Amino acid sequence: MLNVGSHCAIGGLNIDFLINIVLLGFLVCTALAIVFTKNLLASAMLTGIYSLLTAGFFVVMDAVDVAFTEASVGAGIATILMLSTLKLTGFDEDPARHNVKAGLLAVCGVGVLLLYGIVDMPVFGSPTAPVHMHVAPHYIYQSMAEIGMPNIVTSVLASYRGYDTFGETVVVFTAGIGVLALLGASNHVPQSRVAPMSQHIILRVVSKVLIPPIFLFALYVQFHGDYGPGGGFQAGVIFAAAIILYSMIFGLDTARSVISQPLIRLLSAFGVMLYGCVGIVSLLNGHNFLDYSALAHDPLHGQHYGILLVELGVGITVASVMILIFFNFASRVDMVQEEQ
Amino acid sequence: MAYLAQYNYWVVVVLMMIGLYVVVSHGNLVKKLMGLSIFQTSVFILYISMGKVDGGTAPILEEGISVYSNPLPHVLILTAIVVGVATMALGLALVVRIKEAYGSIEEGDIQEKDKQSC
Amino acid sequence: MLNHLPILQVILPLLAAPTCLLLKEARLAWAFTTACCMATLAISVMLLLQVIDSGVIVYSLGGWQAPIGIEYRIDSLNAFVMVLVSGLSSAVILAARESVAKEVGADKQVLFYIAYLLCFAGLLGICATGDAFNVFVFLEISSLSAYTLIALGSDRRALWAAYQYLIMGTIGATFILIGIGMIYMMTGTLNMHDLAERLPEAAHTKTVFTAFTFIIIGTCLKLALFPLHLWLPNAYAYSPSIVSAFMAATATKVAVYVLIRFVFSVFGVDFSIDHMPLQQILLVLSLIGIVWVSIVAIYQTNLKKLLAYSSVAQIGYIILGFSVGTVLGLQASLIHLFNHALMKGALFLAIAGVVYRIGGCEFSQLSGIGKKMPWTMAAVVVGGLSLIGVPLTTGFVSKWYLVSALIEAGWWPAVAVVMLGSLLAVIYVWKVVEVAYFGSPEDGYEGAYEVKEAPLSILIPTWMLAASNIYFGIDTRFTSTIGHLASQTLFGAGS
Amino acid sequence: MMIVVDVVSWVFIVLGTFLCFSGSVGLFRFPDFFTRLHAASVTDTLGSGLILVALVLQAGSEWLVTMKLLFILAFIFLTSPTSGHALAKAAIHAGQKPKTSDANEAS
Repeated sequence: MLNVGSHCAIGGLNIDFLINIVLLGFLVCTALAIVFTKNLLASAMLTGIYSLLTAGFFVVMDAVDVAFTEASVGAGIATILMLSTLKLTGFDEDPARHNVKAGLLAVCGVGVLLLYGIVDMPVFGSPTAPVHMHVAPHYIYQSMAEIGMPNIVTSVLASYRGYDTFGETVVVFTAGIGVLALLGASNHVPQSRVAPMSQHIILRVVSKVLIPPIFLFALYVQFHGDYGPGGGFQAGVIFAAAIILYSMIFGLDTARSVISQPLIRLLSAFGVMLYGCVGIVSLLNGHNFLDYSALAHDPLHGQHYGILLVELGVGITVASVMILIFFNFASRVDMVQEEQ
Repeated sequence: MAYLAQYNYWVVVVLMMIGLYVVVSHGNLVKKLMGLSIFQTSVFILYISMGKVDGGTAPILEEGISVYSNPLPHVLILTAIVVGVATMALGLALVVRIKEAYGSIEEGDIQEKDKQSC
Repeated sequence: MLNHLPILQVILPLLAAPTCLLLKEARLAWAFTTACCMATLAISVMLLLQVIDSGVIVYSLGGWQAPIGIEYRIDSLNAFVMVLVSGLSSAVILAARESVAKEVGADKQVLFYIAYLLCFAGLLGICATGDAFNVFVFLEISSLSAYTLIALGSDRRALWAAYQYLIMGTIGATFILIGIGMIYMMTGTLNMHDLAERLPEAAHTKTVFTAFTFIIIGTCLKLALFPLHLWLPNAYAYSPSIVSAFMAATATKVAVYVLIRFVFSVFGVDFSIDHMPLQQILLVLSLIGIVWVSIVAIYQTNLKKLLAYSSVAQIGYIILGFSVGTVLGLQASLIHLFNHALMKGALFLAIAGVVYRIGGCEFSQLSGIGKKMPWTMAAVVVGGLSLIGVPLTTGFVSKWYLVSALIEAGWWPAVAVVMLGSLLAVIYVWKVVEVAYFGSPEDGYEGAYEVKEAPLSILIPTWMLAASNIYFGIDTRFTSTIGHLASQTLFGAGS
Repeated sequence: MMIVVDVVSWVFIVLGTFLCFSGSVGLFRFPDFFTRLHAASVTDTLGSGLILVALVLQAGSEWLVTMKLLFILAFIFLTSPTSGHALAKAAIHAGQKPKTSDANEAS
């Protein structure tokens, strides 16, 4: 085995910490580059890189689930949305600046305040920090007995703090409603046009090869979230990514003929309902809302069923809302192009 | 060394200031949203950093491992990331509509047009 | 089912929203939303009665006990705020059908009601929860749907207002998130009750100080305290009228609730009031806010914008009572919280009627409107009198309690400023009255001759609120008892 | 046996890192879009590929890890050249012309 691991220490710093320093350094550089780049297309790509670096940093910090989410959501969906917006609004930024003095003042105020707060923070990585002493040990040492899943993050996410996750699913749904209200429902009849990438044979072939494995991977992430990093959010986003890829290569109309707007609206509502109904079922069984023990005779089995269903609900809502949002942005782009 | 130990938090401060500065002083609406996302990401880094335990591993239970990083901040930030992208999507949709309505996505232009129409 | 009331309260509208997406017709969606709001109102009233009867209700979500899981903790304060929110939301949604049909595009109306339900559920969720992070999640639900609702306004400036609100609101929410992160860092828990027990150990640290500051700034952004109010006037002025009424009556009130909750229940009276200069800062800001924003309001030429500025000034009164830091002061705050929701609800609903008939509410269009729409404008007058604080209206009750709290604390200059604020309110309300009753229809809007009274579906809810302005101005038992109970509990919990 | 595997993986890693590094240097130093693209995509594909091969060698008996790494390798070999191709094509459509020596003289 190579002698490069977390055990290796260079001058009192272990290698994880060195990687941490380098990654965060990169992050600052990228952030500065975003600030000073005048071309918005370049800034958008830099935000993608920024998200990917953040994801890398999260892996170093042991937050694999978060890293997964950040990579798929931040570097994937957010960047695509930004690019489609820029396509509609133009790539150049006006160099004029507003409220520079007030801005600097506010920014410095916040900075000083934070620096002040850092002074008394527990030392980074210290295992005796209050954060690790109170509630966390319960999750780490009891979750196997109470919920029976190796991935503690999934246990906390879907069961201990399942209500937060419900709220989060609703947030995603709300964003879908918002985008639909702002961009959607225009009576835009797509004209039969050639697909945008019809002449890109290589892209078409490669994406045809890639899309089935992406779907497969999404399903794996969805149902393997109990044992490894992953879960409904990541799976939903990956699933959506496959469809977004398909519609970018083969045209929005083709994708829409497979997944129509009414269907996708229905699904986005269905996911939230599924999550809520799991909670209602536990209510009707005489337990508290979202108490999965009520779902089966054996509480552990109940937890398993509950988490499976709930993650499925999350996955469906996230996937359909992401597709919905992308479709609405993309059809705007098509509309503007037709007008030209 | 004592200062270096809090390195992550220093970076949080720097990123937060950069993000906030972009939001306040840049006039381009898409750029503002990018700044907002940098700003939010800095908070994610704050949370995730506080969950790290020296020598710990990812909080996925396995035989033979006894030290895990704190899973709770991970859960919270998972939520916050999704909230962040939801906000971003809504903001971008607004920007698209503003472009259609005003013909510009620069703060200065928009304010000027509002003044004229008054 | 009775012991599940705390959660039913929130998930009823929360699950109604996706169900609403299945409805095709706006009328159906409206009927469904209204039924849902009414049911929620019934639940919240039952909950309030339960709380008065038996004290704090704790509900563990997912069956996990508090610091491990999330809990709902209902005491007299949030039961009161929830009754306020669901009551006002129900009244506003009753009036919504025709107004929304006129102001929002036909294909967007169902989405409007969904966003309304989501916003409503988000606000209730913020109130009910006993978990600090859960506050953030529900805050975002209500904020995202609020941005959507505002952006549905027909004027293009609605989009710009929604964007500004989105930026400011997200900064506010992120500040709250930072603050929560820091207190979590120092205590290891997110449960408010648990935090209150564990924070005193860390109270001397700079981190907790920073966390406190961030949470205060974040909530003040959300509740639009002067000088962080810049997003509010445009957001209220250009959103659909129903949304203005809804937001003015509920959203800022819930933000005030969050502030009170964090200051009193989480950080505790000892820490917030004795160790922090919070009192002085909020006092100064609210006083400047009352005077300055009232003056700005006088110069407005759009009725909605005038009322939006007046809202900011009224928030100043609420914060003023709060900053006195006594039981009486907090009671005054809570009473004004309730009363202001009634006033602004009535006023903005009346305006919804005006906009329904005229299509706008610039003063130039309103000339002589008092003769054409007597009932609607009478409601505006009642609301205006209440804003000023004329006896027999709710405004008087609020000011009475506020002034007595200030006198009790010996803050005479503040009393003078409150009086000055009322004087300024007289001026801007008079401006409206002058235009509406003493202007002649001929100077105004061309179609003014054909203008009729607002439709009954808007007029009835408006007058329900206007009448309650008078009712609660005469019979103050409800507000003062609950306000007293809640503020005593908060101070009792801290000491 | 162990030492042979280690040495081979070291060689791959160093080679891979070198290629990644030279690719990024090329990205900055080359004169026009297409040569830069060449530097970035060609060396990157091989660079990350070599590093992955080294990691596969190191995975040893853990077949699951080996398989995952091989999958990643396969995807990188598919996507990286494709994106390079798409970029080049987009550049041509946008009117980017390769910088030739004639153009150099003309300018």
